Amino acid sequence: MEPLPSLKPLLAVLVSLGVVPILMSSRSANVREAWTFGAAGLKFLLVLAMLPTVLEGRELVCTLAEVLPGVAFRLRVDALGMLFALVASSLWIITSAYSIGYMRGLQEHGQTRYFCFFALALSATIGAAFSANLFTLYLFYEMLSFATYPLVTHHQDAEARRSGRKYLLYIVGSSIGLVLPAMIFSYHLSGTLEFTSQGFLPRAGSPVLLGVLLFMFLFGFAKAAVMPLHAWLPAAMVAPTPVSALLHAVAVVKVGVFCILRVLTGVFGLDLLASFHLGAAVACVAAFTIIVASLIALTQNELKRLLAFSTIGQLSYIVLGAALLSPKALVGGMVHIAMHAFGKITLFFCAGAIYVATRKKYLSDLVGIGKRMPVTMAAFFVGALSVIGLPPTGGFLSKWYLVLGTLQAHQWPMLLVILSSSLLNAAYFFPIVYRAFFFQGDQSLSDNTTQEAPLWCLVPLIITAVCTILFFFYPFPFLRLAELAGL
Amino acid sequence: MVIALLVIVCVVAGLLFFAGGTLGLLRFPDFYSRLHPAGKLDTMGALMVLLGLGLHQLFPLTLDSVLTGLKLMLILVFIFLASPTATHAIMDAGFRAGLEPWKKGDPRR
Amino acid sequence: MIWQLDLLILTLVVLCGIGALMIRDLLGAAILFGAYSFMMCLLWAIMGAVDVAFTEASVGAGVSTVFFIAAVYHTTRRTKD
Amino acid sequence: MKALGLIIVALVGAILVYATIDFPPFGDPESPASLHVSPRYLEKTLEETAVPNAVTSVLADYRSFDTMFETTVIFCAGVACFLLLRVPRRRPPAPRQFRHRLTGLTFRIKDGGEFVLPVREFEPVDSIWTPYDLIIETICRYLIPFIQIFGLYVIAHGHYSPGGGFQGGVILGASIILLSVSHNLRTALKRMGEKTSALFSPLGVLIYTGTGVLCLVLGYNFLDYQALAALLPGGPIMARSHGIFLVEVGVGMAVMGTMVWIFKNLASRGRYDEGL
Amino acid sequence: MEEILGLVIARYNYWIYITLMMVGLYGMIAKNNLVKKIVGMNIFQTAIILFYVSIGVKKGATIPIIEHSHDVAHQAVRAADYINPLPHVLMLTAIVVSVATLGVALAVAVTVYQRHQTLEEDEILKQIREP
Amino acid sequence: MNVHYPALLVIIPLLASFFISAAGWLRPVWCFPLAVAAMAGSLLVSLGLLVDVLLGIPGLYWFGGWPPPWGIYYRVDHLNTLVLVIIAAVGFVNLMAARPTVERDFPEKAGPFYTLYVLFVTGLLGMVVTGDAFNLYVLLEIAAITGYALIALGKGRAALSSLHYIFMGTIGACFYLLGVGYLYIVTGSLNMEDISRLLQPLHGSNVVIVAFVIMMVGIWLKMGFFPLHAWLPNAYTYAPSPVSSLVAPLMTKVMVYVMIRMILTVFTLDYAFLVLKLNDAVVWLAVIAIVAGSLLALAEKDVKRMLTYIVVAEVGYMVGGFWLGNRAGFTGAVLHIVNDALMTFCLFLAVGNIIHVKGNSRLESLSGLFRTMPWTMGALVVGALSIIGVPPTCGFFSKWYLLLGAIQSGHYGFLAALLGSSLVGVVLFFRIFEIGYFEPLGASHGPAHGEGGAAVREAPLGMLVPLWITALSLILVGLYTGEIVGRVIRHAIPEMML
Amino acid sequence: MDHFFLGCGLFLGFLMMLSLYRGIVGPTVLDRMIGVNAIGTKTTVLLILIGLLYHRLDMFVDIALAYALLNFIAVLAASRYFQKRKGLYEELF
Amino acid sequence: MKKDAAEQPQLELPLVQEEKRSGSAYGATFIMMLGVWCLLSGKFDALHLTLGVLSSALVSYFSADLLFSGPITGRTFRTFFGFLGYLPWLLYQILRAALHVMFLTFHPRMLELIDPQVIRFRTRLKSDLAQVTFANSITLTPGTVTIYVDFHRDFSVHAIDQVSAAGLPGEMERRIARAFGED
Repeated sequence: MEPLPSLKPLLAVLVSLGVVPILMSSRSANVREAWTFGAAGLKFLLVLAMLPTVLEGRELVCTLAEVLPGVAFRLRVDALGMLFALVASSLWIITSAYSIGYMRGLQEHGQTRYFCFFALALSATIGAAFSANLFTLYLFYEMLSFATYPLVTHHQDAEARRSGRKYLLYIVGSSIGLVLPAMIFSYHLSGTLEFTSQGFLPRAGSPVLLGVLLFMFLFGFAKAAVMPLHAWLPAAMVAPTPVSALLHAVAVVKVGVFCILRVLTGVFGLDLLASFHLGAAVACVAAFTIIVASLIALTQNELKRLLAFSTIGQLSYIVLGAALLSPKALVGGMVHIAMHAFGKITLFFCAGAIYVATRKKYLSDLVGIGKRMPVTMAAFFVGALSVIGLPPTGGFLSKWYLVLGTLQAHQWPMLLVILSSSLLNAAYFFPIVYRAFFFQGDQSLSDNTTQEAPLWCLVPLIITAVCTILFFFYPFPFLRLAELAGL
Repeated sequence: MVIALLVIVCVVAGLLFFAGGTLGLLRFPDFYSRLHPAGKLDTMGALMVLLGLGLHQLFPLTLDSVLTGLKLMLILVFIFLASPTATHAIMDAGFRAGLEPWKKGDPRR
Repeated sequence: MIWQLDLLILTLVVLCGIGALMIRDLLGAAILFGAYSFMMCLLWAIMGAVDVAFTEASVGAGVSTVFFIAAVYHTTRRTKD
Repeated sequence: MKALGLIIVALVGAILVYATIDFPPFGDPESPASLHVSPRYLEKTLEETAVPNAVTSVLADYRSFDTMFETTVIFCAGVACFLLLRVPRRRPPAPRQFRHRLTGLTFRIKDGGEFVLPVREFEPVDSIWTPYDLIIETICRYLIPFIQIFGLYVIAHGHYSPGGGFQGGVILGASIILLSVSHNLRTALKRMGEKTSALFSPLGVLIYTGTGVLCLVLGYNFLDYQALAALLPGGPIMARSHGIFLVEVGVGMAVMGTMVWIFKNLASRGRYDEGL
Repeated sequence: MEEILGLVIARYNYWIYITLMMVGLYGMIAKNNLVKKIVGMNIFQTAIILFYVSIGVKKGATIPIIEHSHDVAHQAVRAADYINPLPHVLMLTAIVVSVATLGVALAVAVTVYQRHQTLEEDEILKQIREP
Repeated sequence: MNVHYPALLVIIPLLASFFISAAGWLRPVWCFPLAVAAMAGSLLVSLGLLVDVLLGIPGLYWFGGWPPPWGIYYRVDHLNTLVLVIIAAVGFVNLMAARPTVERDFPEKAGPFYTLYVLFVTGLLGMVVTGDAFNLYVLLEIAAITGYALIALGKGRAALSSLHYIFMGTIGACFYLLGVGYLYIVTGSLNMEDISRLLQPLHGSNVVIVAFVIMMVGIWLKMGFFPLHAWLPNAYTYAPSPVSSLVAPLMTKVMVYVMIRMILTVFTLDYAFLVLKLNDAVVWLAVIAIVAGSLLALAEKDVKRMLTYIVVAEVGYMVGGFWLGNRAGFTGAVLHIVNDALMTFCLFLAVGNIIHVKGNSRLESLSGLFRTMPWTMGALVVGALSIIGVPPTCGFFSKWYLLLGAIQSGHYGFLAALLGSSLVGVVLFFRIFEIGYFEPLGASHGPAHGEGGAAVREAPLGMLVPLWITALSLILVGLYTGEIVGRVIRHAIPEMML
Repeated sequence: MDHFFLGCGLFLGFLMMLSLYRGIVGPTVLDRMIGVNAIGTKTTVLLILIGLLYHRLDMFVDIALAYALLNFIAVLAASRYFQKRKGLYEELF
Repeated sequence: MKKDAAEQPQLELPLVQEEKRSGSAYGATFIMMLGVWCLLSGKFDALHLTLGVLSSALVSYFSADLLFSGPITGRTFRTFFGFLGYLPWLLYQILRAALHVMFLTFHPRMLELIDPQVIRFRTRLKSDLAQVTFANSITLTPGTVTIYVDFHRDFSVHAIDQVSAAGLPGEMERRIARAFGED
């Protein structure tokens, strides 16, 4: 169907960029946060406004400038992008609320800067979601990398400095060193970078070349944390928790996998991948990442690090979903973006709430905390369920499609991988919950009074937990979008 | 023909003076005494040569050639003004710089 | 062009140039540089470039050597090479 | 450094020698350089510009644009020396000294002091005062006017004989330099102050450029002296000749001013009190 | 052998210009004293002027000032009778440039001396390294 | 449009410089307004020329009314019109930014300073627009001599560096002149197009080969191409900041332009690429230049000095890009002339602001600058991102074309060098940002530090506004790359490059 | 006559070479000055000889004149150097 | 502390040599310059003569006081002609001097012949011009070079040998005194 020219995508991208100057100039914290909320709400509404059109199967296009011959700075809203944008923009509202609670609760410094870069990062995320071509995608990808650096190093201490270095080294190094040449090579081969449903790379390329290109993309988008380029993610957990939550459960890492999905579907196309058996190779890498990340997660003691490794594993599900090259698996992978986002953000919110309320971040300290923070831990449980992939949470749904996909693709080993990984997930999540509710911890947690985190922290995590469950029963928009995208 | 002869005589004499000046410049023992030939003989040589050349180019006798001859004489005048002054300046400089004059019996410098 | 004179003066020019660079005294170098520009002037005249010769004469004799000496006057004569 | 120098020199020399083998022989009248562009200059200079000196006509007419920038280069150098060396007069002036001409005694007047003795008996001197040299001073006094008239002559006769604005300007400048060298810098400054010389050089270049702009205003191309026929008598060809003259005057002024300016700055290290 | 000799002799001016240029270049690179380097620079520049002027030379021609301009104003002028004026014009410019460069270079050298009290490059560098 | 535009382009600043010089003695207050007027004038004229070129009107101008090859002529075409605009624009904006520093550091020499400033820009403009090989030399010397003086105005080691620059610059200019002489001796002409026509049958001659080599070496010396770069870092580092932000972005770029102009117009591509077959060697030289420039930059402890080494590396980009010999590489090189001028200009301006406030630009004195000088550092970030090559800043697009060129010609060494130097750029700049961002340990945490802790001590507004204009132009130029390439540079690509 | 002048010119050139010996070798700077000054005078004469050889003396005589006028500026400046550097003065306060 | 003392730079101080400029000096300079111009120019058309007049005026404006330090009087002319009368004798002396030095130069045992010495004497010549003429004449004539003339009219002369030294101040001074009317 004919794409629909529209300015809405651009507005959706720019709305958070536009508030940055206002944020910077406002002196009062309340005004600043009001603006943040306003922008977040507006953005969400803009995305929602585009949803019906996309659900009809039409696309919205906004071309800004033709920067290179055959390469325009162009935004296009299709189903996959819509799915991702929906997740990201809705979570921004919630995270903003949570950030207020977290930042005020901890009396963090540099809050203005924090909100500015947060807004910037969101712009980049939505932009990446709506990118119509590889160039635009790369632009927003890089923008996101640099916008999140101040967030990751927000504490401005030696550890933050170290992690910041690692973060940049991995992210920027891989994107400049691998993606950029790969992109230019693709351009060289085909003269365009526009995503198409069957991929734009010429059919007749040599398999070796295509393979190299594919792996350059796969590892180049290091935000997806495919092993061995995953080390930045645990390191980046030094950031304030809302940052970890949104960026490392939603924006940054999801942009990574989103990019990989885009590359697999829009640049190479599933047929091309299938014809050279490249999908299987990617799937192997993903499977390796899934298993190893889960195993490492088992050994972690710090809650956020555990979540980080869990994220690494979960992200590879999505990659795997695409790499299996079957429609069902693809749908599963795409839906998993949304489902994992809600589930994982709940978990991070919980970790943050615990830290705000008790300043504890090690698992060993959390024994018995369920008595003190029952709501939080309940939400944690829901999140954990979703990540493991058990009903009645959204995570089940996506995993279900993945499993179906493996069956459809006759990839028995991958089925095994998914199942065993689910077991491992359960193995590291359940003990936490179990010990939190049914064990007695040290003195500070044992005085049976309920003492939750501030309301600004609590409400968001409840919302996300509820959403997680809700999506099990009502997954329509995501599922529909994923199916549209998978066609 | 007479004029040509005269010219040749003048010029050769001038060159001789020049040669003497140069030789003196090389032979004399010290800076002060070297100035004597350099200052005097070169001036004299220039005088003779220029006279000779002026005489030579005066023919054919036209306004231009006369003027050119006069210009040559002007050069001569300037040389006569400038050359002793320069000699004096150099010698003065030597004295101010504290250079000891060569005395009889000293080694050459 | 008068090739005999030309050759002779060319030799002198090279000698002057090398001399100006070799002398271990900046004032001496400046003075020899003046001689160098005399030679150059002659050379231009021999090759028929009267305007260039005139320029070289006025510049070499009137200006550039004086500049050198002024600069040396305000700095130092000492040089190691 | 020496070895490196030798290597580089040998390398460059080898390259140049390699090229020289293919040169047309020295002095060959049939060489391309003598056949392509230059014959027109020689053959047409009288017809087109009424200037027998081909060098002048090429310099100031055919390639006058080059020459304009050449003059600008000189101007640049003047400004550059000034910029680098001139010491701004913010410090209090050095103690003034006076020397009794007959006895050779020198008085130093401290800051704020006033000199009350009759001035003619005394001469102002500097910290590096040198004895009065009668011979040099007198001879140079007589020489300088001649040098100046000669310089002006050279500027004016660039059309017919070698010379022109640049050479004349240098000679004029040299006359002032000679005054400074033979007397002292103060005398030269009194005759041609810092401001004068500093204004002379832009003024000279301005005359040059202004001539060009005048042509432009009159509806011709920049520096197309034909345009001056509207203002000067003698038709377009003589207008070229006059245009060349105007330009040469500009060059002369600029060069004279700049040479003096550079010398003053160099000779006194920008202090303008006393120098070489 | 004779050919080579002929080659050498026919271009003797060019060989000298190369020699001079090498002398100047060597002076600029290898000399330690800044004023010496400036001398080298000037020699280098004059070498190029020599080269250009040599281009202009024509055997059997006279200086590029047209003769008898007043008497026979429109007599045809034969270009072969006069030396090529174009290189002279260019070299006038080059001389001017070299004087300008000389002035600036000397001014800078004086400034260097004022700051470091020496003109020897190695000593200055030593001063800079060990303040 | 006005037929006199090509002439006015240089005449306006030239005339103005004389008036500035005079005003310095008579009415010092007028110096700055006059300089601004001059720069604005030539900026407007250059924009007019750009419009002319876009409309397809040839910008030809015969000086003195003499037709080439007898007279000198100026020529504005697709290749140089952009460079003209950039030079004029950088000159104009930098002049604005220079005022506070000039008035503070050498108020009594403002007149000569502005004179030389304007003359420098005049020289560069003339070099770009001229069609005569010798005229180019004269203008080169104008730009050089003013540059020497302006650089020597700096403190400390500046004088010595300037003297070295004088030596190297003179050698470079003389080599160029010698090359012109060699061409003249075989063709008898000085007009670029005329020479090119006459050179066609002479391609086998030793003289032409040597002329080419000597000319290239001379130009490379002037632009600081790697083994010949030794003068560049010191000269640019110790110059006063308004000077380095003028000279560093423009001089090297203009010399790259001159190289391209010489090869395209005088020697023709056939000669450079097919007869001499130097292209591989030169590209490898460029690779070395890029690698060496980047590595040397890594070793530096002073931001300004680091930037100068980046300039060295960037020169490698442009030279290499051109010598790749294909359309993409050529486009990249020409585009990079524009972009790199803007980028380095932005960075040098930012560093100039830092020096204006802090007194030096050593790494350790940068600490906490994001807090005290947020605007300056913000612009520095934009410039840095552009150097690194992050879209949508303009640096990305030229790098894109360069990389594309490298891929198309199969020159993977160049590709690797480009990518590597981008990565080194990341390291370099994030080192700076870290220092500016992470304050000295011990003072980092705690509520006392809350909102707006240390006082903001920014550079004067007169310096910030030009800086941000430049920073924004980086992004703007980036977004309009398509237009620039499509409407201007594409027409400059010679037919042979396919 | 031309041959004679040419011979004279060559002889003068030879003499210049000898003077240059003093200029290059001459133990003190002042010796060099003498040598160079001697060369200067000879140059003036040689210029006129060249003019005669070209049969265009009227053109060359200007150069020679300029030379005669300007030649001694350099010598004067150099000697000035010594006058100034060794300048003595008495002072009375 | 006087205000103008701080403001006025050293350069503005009056010079001792400052002379009153007189109209006749200007006129004389102008005529002299015009003469020289005509000699140099050799072109007598209107344009060049106009230029000549302008240039001469310029030079006389600029440096008339250099050439003539006072007004032109009959004495100026007398001095001029006296000087002309002195010239032939001087030329003769110069020739003698040249021959003498030539003799020394070419003498194989030159070192034995010469005996450099510095002699000092005070002259009775009063005017600057006369002293300068005397000094330059000394320089040009046999074996003697003026080293220094100081303010007290003390001459230091370097003589190359005894013979030369003996002749000073001698006849030359007398002739110059006569020429300049200072008897």
